[in-house]
Amino acid sequence: MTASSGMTPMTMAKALNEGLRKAMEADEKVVIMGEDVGKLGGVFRITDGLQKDFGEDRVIDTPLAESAIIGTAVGLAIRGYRPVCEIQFDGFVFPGFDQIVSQVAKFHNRSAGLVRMPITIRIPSGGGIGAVEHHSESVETYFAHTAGLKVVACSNPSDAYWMIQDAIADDDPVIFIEPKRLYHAAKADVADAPTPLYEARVVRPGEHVTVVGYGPTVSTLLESARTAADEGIELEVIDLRSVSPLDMSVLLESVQRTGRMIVVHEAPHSFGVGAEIAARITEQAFYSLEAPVLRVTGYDTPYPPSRLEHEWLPNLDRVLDAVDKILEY
Amino acid sequence: MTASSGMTPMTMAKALNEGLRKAMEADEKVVIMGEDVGKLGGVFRITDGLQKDFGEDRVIDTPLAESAIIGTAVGLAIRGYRPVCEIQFDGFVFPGFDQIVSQVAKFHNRSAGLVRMPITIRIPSGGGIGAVEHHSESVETYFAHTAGLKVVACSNPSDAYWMIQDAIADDDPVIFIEPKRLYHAAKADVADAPTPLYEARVVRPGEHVTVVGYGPTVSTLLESARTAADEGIELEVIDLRSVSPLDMSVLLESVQRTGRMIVVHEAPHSFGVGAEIAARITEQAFYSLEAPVLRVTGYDTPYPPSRLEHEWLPNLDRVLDAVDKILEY
Amino acid sequence: MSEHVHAVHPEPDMVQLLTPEGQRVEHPDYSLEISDAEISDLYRDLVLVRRIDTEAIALQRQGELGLWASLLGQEAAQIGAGRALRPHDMAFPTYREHGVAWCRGVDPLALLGLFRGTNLGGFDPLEHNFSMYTIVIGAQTLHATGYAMGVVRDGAVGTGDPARDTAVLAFFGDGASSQGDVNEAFVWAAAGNLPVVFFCQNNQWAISEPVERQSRVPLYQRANGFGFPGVRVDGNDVLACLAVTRKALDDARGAQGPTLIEAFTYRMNPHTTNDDPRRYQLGSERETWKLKDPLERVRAYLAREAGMDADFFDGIEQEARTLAEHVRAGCRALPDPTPESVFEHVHVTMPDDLVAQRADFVEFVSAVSS
Amino acid sequence: MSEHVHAVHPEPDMVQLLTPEGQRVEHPDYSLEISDAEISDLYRDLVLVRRIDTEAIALQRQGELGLWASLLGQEAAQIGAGRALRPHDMAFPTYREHGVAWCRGVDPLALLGLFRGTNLGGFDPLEHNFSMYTIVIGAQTLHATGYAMGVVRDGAVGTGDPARDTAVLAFFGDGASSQGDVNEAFVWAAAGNLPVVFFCQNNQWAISEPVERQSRVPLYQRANGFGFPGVRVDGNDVLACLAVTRKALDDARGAQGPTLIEAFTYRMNPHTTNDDPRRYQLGSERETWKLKDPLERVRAYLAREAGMDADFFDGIEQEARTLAEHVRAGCRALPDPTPESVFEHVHVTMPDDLVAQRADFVEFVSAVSS
Ligand SMILES: Cc1ncc(C[n+]2csc(CCOP(=O)(O)OP(=O)(O)O)c2C)c(N)n1
Ligand SMILES: Cc1ncc(C[n+]2csc(CCOP(=O)(O)OP(=O)(O)O)c2C)c(N)n1
Ligand SMILES: [Mg+2]
Ligand SMILES: [Mg+2]
Repeated sequence: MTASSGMTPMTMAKALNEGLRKAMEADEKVVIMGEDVGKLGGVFRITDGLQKDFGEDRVIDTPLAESAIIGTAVGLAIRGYRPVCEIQFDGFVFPGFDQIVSQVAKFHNRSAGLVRMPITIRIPSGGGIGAVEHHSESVETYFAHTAGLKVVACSNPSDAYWMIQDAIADDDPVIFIEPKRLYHAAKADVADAPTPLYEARVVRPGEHVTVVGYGPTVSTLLESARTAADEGIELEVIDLRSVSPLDMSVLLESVQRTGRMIVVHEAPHSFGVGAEIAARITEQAFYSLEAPVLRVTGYDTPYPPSRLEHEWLPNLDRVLDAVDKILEY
Repeated sequence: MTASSGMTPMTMAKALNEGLRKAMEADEKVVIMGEDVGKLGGVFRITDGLQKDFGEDRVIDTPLAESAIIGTAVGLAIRGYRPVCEIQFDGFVFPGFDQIVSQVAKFHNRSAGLVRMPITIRIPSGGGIGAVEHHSESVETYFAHTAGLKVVACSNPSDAYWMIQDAIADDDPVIFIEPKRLYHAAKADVADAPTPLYEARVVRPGEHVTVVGYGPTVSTLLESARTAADEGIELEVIDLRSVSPLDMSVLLESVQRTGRMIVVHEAPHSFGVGAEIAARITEQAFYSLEAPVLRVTGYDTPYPPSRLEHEWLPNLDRVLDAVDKILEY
Repeated sequence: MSEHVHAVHPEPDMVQLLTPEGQRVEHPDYSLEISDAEISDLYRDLVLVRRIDTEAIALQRQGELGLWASLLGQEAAQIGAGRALRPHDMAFPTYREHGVAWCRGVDPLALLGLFRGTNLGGFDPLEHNFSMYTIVIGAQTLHATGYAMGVVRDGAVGTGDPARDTAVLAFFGDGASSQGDVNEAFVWAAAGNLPVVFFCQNNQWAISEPVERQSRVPLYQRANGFGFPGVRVDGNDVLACLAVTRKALDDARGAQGPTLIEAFTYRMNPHTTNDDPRRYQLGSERETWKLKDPLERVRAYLAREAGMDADFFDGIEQEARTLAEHVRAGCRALPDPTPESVFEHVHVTMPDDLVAQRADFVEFVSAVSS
Repeated sequence: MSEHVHAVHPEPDMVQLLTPEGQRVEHPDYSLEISDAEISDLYRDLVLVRRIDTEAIALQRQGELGLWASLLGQEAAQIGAGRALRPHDMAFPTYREHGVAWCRGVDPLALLGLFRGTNLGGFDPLEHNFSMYTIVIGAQTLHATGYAMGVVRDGAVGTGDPARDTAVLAFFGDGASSQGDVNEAFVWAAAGNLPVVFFCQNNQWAISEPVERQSRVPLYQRANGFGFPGVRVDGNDVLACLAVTRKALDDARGAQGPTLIEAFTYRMNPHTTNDDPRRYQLGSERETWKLKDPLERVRAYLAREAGMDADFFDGIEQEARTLAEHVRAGCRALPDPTPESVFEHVHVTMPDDLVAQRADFVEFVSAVSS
């Protein structure tokens, strides 16, 4: 991470809040809309204070209907606004799925480029918070498979601060994945300049195995890398940052050195993000691979009762198991 | 295909109609519901005559609301019924997506197995019929990535006849993909016994390259195989039949012989079914591969205006290009 | 079941200003100051949009279009509503609003690309203040509602300045009234008192399903449940549709909030050129509605009451022939899409992997086409 | 904005049979024949479900539950509705219907697993004719509607045989009234004249959003738009809730179609144990509603009018203590889920790759836990 921005270290929740504030100051067409984003500041307080400072016209407590949150955002975009929609929890994006997939993703194309959809859809995502059903889903794959959408995920406060501003400034629709269990985790510095929104980043160099994650799993990978280092195994940790489009250059450069790659995500295993990366890496670096790309992911089950979530989720032990396995090739 | 069932050769549309009739005769709890499935027999006539013969109580013209078609099917299932929902066109499944993903897929698991969801969701799918927007989508990947759902696709009249009956008889929810452009294509014999619903099938043996498809692309692959054979290249054509679960045994047995595999589907390229197959094959047959698994798919764009669909879709030329490419490794 | 017979009949309280016989009638709540010259213009609109429709159907039969959704029988509803709009108002159509498109100054040719398969749109929604044709049933009602939220935020309601105050008009069908999106739009429009008018063309059918499958009460009453006014208008009476929509749009512009208009009409053609109504419709029903033809009553009025002569009607006929020629020739001349175009507007800024895919595709198309 | 004040007040036409002061009052349309013994039983229900709620909140504070959605203030609505059900009727809850679960004979412990994270359900919906708790807002109203379609197909409405005729009761909240699913359920129930009663507990809030954000008219009026009756009942009056729900369920069983009931009540606790209402709620509002407490009025009636003595109330207190102990001890004893269980009921028949994943997972869990 580059030198500090001079801002005091902050949590991801605060960084997102500050980033949203900056975006609203930068462009008066930015409006925030969602359930409980006003006085409450959202159930995670990401929009805390914004309605007070920008007014009810720009921070909108909507009726309880996700399809309408997205569908009206489309209409606002047609009118020239730049809506930022908050979906309260990952599992509740599905009532809005049709408007996202058939309207947000396609409207610009349908209009031959005459109408833009600068809509950001923020989705607090992933598990590990001991929640009830539908509150710990990882839904990024559905959107990554949908042409016309971009999907990004932040993994630390500095990226959160910069990426949310860049996503809002992007004239294309962006699905913005926020790892909710990191919202109030350790504070960190905010870099004084952003990494471009759609670039992956090597967050820890290593020569033996490339491990790739995004959002909530990056911290797990760094932890794994520290542990592995004790046994002399150097993991190169890559934070994907953008799930779609994929920044293949960084992934290829790394795997050509290490010859081994493990992709890690919380979403179910099959037909997930790991599969696409494995397929592309095999296609584009076939002769560099010492072993098949392995995946450490959620299982092909509904998200489990929270008492088992920490075992079910990718974690240190499961990542290190995969590292041992990939080194046996 | 095994010996004829004694039934006269029929189109896929007729085979599905006959299969639905058999299923309704076999179990009085089977009800068909959807838009225009009654007097009209559906816009593709798949349910032609069924309301006349089984009555309005069992073949239900529903109000125009997909979420309700699926949501009420869930309620009917709780009451002990076995609903068969027709989605009029692939692109219109999305308003029902929430009920499919959060209820149909999860209810059995949520109830610890006490409640079953024997729901079949029929989706006329894919392109090539010169239709307007939303009428040519390939949506299988969204459901394959969703734990709790099974996804199958028929590619010929005989499978259509048997698979629809097996899907309805299955106590688990099944997404049933019907390649709409083949509905009224050539008639074919109906085998006298089904291939198990979740098994893949080698429909043409070959030694050089394994080509894998399902639903609409299988006929394209057979055509490609015939053409390639003229140049002495023998393609082994596999009809996946079940997209989820994947029948890996058949795929692995084949690729271990050929060392080369191409996966073909109409759905967008990235994060698609081809990616999962490529990832698994590389994982499970790493040392057998002479080349990376290649993919011939739809592009990462919205479905194009129909004047370009035949170029955009996987077709003979694009498959043969990939064959040449994979043989260069 | 016994052959289908409509339970819902025109209510006594259905607004009508011109009878099927061409007699002007008064309505207590909806008087309409309109000159015979203006009525002549409306008649011209009706004739011309019907002719566009006729030509499009012919083009589909000749294989020049893949599909067409005919507006036959609904001309009055669309022209009445379309002519009630001011230039800076915004309209959100389904796939059948060819008459409204006409009122918004959209060249009929610009509508054909979607049905011919040469593009997905064909005109600039922002130039015409007429959104894209929307095929997913009901989706556009939420777009209209969101647009109306923007109008309010722009301070473009209730100022009393006609050049500034803006209304939004959302079209949908009787079948669409069952979709969640449409009812969510009602919720939002009511709760936010938004300047949006919901214009439902109840043409009695959603493909093969009669309106009774969707509702057991007249659709205009749906609005009561959400706390805003609903009105049923004779959808085959262009004057009544004009008057009722004007009033509703005025209320919207004046910050009086939303209105639901149910234009009671009939789909005189199959749902689309793919449809076969003989499977579900009684021919007799169509015959009854033929007597309520939206053009005939205006023609009768103009001939009898306004004394328009043969020259007038011939003039319009002549215009229609010219327009028909424009449509026929123009359709065949519509350019095929370029391979590049499929990739160009997926995103505003094209990601690298899409650039690569475009190169593949362009190369492939030129290879096979050469 | 200015501090929030509720615009919606109890209507004169809100059904009430027992005043906050504990006076029985008559209502022309809803008379209730009920003995003091039966009222005593209802009081017992009210006290016991409130006690369950109190214990669950305490358990959450102690870290034994991850979350709890309190029903405080809504006991009367839930007991009144729950006791109106017959054993073979079916109910579809949200995540807050602990009182209804009680009426359906579900052991309170069976509700705790979901909030403790040891399971996703915990009881047999088919044994109790009480569906799974549903967290996705509104989804269950469509399940109820579909179940009612099945009831009709089973010929279990309008036969006049009380052992056969079956009604369905769907619970939802004021916020849920904005969801497409709920309105689609209204469309289907009306069009199909289905035996389903929609029971909306308007507790004035959807987390931080007051009901005015969802609707500008009283919610019971929503039904008018769909063509079926809607009624508002004092949701803190267990007798009124019982009478109104009974009538609606009888109509449903008698093939009279759906009813929407709006139980006008108040959420006396935070939305869930995670919520902080001080950010959006006026304390004064809560104070006003305290005076309408659903238990106090029944206690007052029983003490003053029915002459129940201290022994009676002590007896119930004793029962409540025993139940509380059952809940406290039982919660801590709830078994953790086995690793196998996560995979077992994903499908009825487990695919091979899931068998393999289960093996991995089971091995991994035993490895780390050993
Ligand atoms: C979400 C969705 N489901 C299904 C369809 C298929 N479909 C196209 S038109 C139509 C009927 C629409 O009826 P109505 O709303 O009355 O409009 P009309 O066609 O009569 O003008 C249907 C079911 C669709 N376009 N979108
Ligand atoms: C589809 C969906 N969106 C959002 C949520 C998050 N959420 C849980 S409860 C709630 C408010 C519900 O309010 P109401 O319907 O009035 O019921 P109450 O909680 O007041 O009983 C919200 C927004 C959800 N569970 N489901
Ligand atoms: Mg219609
Ligand atoms: Mg509430």
